Amino acid sequence: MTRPATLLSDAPVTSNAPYDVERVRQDFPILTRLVHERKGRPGKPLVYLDNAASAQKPRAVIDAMSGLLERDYANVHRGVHFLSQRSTDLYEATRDKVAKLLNAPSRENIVFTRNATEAFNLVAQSWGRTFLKTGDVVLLSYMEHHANIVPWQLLRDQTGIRIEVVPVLDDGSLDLDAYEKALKTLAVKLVAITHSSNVLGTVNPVRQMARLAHEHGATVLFDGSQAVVHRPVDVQAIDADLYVFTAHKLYGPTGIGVLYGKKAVLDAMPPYQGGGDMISTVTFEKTTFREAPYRFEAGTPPIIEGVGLGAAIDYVTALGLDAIQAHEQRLLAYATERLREIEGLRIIGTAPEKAAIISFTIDGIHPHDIGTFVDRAGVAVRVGRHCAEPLMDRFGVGATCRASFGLYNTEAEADALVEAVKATKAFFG
Amino acid sequence: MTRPATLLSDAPVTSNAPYDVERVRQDFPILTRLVHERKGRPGKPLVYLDNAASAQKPRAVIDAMSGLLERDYANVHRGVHFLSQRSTDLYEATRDKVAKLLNAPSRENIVFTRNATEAFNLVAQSWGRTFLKTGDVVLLSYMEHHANIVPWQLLRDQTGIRIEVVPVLDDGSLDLDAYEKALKTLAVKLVAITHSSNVLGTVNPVRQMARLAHEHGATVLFDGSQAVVHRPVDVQAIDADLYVFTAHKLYGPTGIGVLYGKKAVLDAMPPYQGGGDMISTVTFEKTTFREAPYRFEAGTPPIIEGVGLGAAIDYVTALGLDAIQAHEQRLLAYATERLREIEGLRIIGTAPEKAAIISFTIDGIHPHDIGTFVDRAGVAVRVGRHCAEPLMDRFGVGATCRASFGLYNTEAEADALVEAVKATKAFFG
Amino acid sequence: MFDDLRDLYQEVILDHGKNPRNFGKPDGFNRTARGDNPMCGDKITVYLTLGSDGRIADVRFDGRGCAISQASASLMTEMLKGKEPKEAEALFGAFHDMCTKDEEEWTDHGPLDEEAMDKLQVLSGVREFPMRVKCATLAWHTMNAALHGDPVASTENAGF
Amino acid sequence: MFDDLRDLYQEVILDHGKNPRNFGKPDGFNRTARGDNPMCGDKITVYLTLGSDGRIADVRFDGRGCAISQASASLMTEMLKGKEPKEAEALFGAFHDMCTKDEEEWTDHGPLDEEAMDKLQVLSGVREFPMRVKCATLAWHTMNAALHGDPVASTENAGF
Ligand SMILES: Cc1ncc(COP(=O)(O)O)c(C=O)c1O
Ligand SMILES: Cc1ncc(COP(=O)(O)O)c(C=O)c1O
Repeated sequence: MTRPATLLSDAPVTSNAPYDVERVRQDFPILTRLVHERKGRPGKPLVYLDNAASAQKPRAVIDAMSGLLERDYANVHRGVHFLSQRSTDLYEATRDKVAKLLNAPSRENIVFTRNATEAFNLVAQSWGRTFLKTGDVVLLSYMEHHANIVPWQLLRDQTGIRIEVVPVLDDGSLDLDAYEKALKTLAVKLVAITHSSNVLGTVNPVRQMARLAHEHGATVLFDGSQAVVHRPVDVQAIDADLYVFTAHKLYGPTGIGVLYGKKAVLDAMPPYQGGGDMISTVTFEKTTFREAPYRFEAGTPPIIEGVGLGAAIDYVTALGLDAIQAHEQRLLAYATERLREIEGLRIIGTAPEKAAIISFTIDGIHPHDIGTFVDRAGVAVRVGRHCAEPLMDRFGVGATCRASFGLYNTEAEADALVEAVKATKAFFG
Repeated sequence: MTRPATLLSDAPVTSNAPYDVERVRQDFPILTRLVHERKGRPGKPLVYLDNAASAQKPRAVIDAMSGLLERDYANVHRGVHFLSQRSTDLYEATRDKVAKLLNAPSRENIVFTRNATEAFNLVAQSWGRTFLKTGDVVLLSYMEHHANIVPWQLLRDQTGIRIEVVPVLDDGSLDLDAYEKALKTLAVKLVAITHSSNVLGTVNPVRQMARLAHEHGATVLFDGSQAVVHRPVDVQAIDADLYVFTAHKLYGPTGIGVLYGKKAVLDAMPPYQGGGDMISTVTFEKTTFREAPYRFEAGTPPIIEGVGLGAAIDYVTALGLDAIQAHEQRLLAYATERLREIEGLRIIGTAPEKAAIISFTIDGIHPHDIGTFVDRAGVAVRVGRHCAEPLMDRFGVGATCRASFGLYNTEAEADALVEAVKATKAFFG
Repeated sequence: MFDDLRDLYQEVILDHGKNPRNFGKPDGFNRTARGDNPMCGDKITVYLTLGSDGRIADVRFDGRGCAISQASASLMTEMLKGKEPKEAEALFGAFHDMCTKDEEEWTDHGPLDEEAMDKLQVLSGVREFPMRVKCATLAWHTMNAALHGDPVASTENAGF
Repeated sequence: MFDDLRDLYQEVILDHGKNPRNFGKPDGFNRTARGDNPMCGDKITVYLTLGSDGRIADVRFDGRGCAISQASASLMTEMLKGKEPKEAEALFGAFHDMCTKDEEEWTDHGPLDEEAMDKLQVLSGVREFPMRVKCATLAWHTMNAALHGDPVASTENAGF
């Protein structure tokens, strides 16, 4: 394992070396900034704990994008000139990197989308309209993000599919008995469930879930948006038919997401959007389409974003997703313990296997007020429904406060959160 | 008018000052690079004439994107913390800038998409599925880009609409008589035609076309991808119902496009994609959606791209689109005259009103070979079908060579193109 | 640590936030609307009783929200009783200006209940917290929707 | 100006490009396919006559394309006559390697017509021009499609 080029020392660091979070932090320019500076008052150091909403970007990603624009940019594909070739090579290299990250069999399994949300819409409209008919069941869970709910509702309104929902247990685990029962008793054609919850942190046993689904003839789609960022993921080991993630949570840019599909699944899907680059030949009478994955990528692709995502993948793989996971799990344990000191604080989501995400509420203080207070102390957390309103309803809360940790967070930052929450409590008395 | 901040002198420059292309060029880092460098051989200065495919980015755009990531980045909307507010303000400011650029009545008329292609697909699926029924006519033209053809073909396969096509005259002008006749004799519900052709350069009389279409009760959608980059555009003066463009051709980033719609038109359109940010409330039974434009923007938006587009708009408006247009028209006239020196060279597209785009073929030399040769001389042109295959068929060519000029191109670069083409001709004898 | 938050969270607000007045669904009412702030998950319902003289005879609310939105709703209910609908609207307009604009940009909403305006001053601190403006105005949007016979109000659609 | 293009555009290529051999649709043939390179707009059709002995009795082509693709098609027609289908395929495999890989990475395609391979060397210059590889291989992809009974070949789908 080699460290990213932007790390300061030239000495090679092996994955056995202890995880040096202070050195990692130096790769992220934004982490040195102060927030809420005003005249006559110094700012507060930024404590960024909103990683589940979007992660900050390392210098390597910022530079890859600027560098492309300063030296190598042109529209990709179909250009014979020098810059077009450079740009195409740089952009398409990311398809290989994504394939490697997910251990996909080939670059041809990787479709680039706008974000995770578009990937779900693509699957719902292309795969769903082709393979689902009235009464067929799409099996979701109560911990889904709206991105994996609303596209199926739109499809339901169009074609009369049925949506069924797997419950969540009190600790935030998926109710696996109910999952298995649903597969046995309902006409489930598609399981569309998250690998890891953006609110509870829960990591679902996707391998087992895929096996069960396949035994019952269902296709499986996993939402990896909160999984690929925290741990190594192997789509072949999981045996996912379709797998989705979004680059901006993986320390990459906005504007690009990924849909992985097994070749047979992608090959059977008709195009989603039409336009340039996804066609073979066009006449007004008849148009023929290219093969997957290109068939699903209409128009000028996210070139700059693709290059940025490539740099992000290089960065996290150089650090090692195992090492990142270990670091974040330590943080999760520490922060959980410390938050438990606070009386009246309730953690929502305590499943045995969790990503470093902690949602909580405090008796008598609304999450929104907590958010405003801790923000003044420099601590960025997210408050609200986290695009998971059914889950809020399930736990009988209108909203939660969510602290989510990334590869650059520290125990001192967890402390800062805890102190800020304590001070907020004191304020409200 | 003030010049962009990156221009070197502090002296304010008024729009009456002559257009100083050499100073403008200094704003574009890539323009100083050499291409095809090899050991023992110096590179050639880049002559970038592929602007219609995608334009290069000024320092101001690159810096706006890096700056956001170095200082102000977080996910937008719904966050109470400092960075989320900063990021939201910076991103949403671009909606105002786009509204101003197009002279739209309000920021609420501006929908952000992935690119122009997605905007067409959005209109086809949302507006088209709602308002078009079997047999209704969508009127296109022979000079459309695939982005404004294939979405309608996909819709045709789904709903049985009819596609009719306005011919193009030999000089590359739209056949306006045929256009008017089509409106009179066919059940045209939607006119979807380009403002300016990416192959011919032709600028269509969109104001007159909109008036005629409205007289016959048709809605009009114009493709402004090649128009906004070359001239001031006023969607209210044109009276466009829907108007589309793509940021990366306007010196902005990839990953973001724009759909302008009249309020009444957008308000009547159902959501396109489902997900976070476009909903009001979600339960598994029923979901309610936000108002336009937010209803059409599902999931994490192109935040970095929005900020980049904002900087690009600031840049071109500081230079002045009038001034840019005047500069490019001079270049167009000069380059056209010089290319006409070359025997056997045929310019395809000689309409009276043209943007600075010149497509040509040369007797006996395939455009692809020309492309490879001029590229070795450092000149980047596009060769091929330019995502406009029906137009190629119309003019009986398999492909063309296309030189397209931008705000930073010079007469010397037009000369370099001409010399390279002449040398290519000499090589093939 | 939180010095400049004291402008936003004044004692009055904390008090109304904790002990909202006129809270709970009344037995009788003749106008109602539900207000929704998806940003923070707040949901409130406003119940209005318009008297036969056309004036607001009673206002109550329920639902949950942050301290700001609860206090704003509570304060609102206290000051609307006995007002004509157009007086309530004028007050909403003036309050909205107070929460979003500098004083020189406030527009003329006609004659106002100056005492009410003075009380509402405690909420003017939100002007420094753009993300909290909707919390302060949710109840008012909802009241306004009820007056106009709209069943639902959402602050989400009022700008970004 | 164009010194290093002389490797790509050798005399043989310019000659075959300008005067393609075996050009034009024959009166009789029993296999055909259309090949399409959307990248540059090239479209060619290959017409094969398989003899009763299973060997390729005749190959012709028409359509338009750049100098490289026309020359490649022309050269191909010259060397396939009399070959068994599997010899033609082996030659295609070896030629494809030549256009895309360094010599040490070429795979074994079985016994080859060495004389044909020598002639095809003139096209090996495309290895330095990745965007032109498809021009050089289009005719071969199309011939292969015809042999296998596919009506259409597109180089576009063979990688990006
Ligand atoms: C006229 C025209 N319309 C639409 C498009 C599509 O733009 P994009 O590929 O960014 O969606 C282009 C450019 O490719 C164009 O030139
Ligand atoms: C679990 C999960 N799925 C999907 C998404 C949607 O991602 P995006 O907004 O980038 O489409 C998110 C993040 O918002 C998420 O946390």
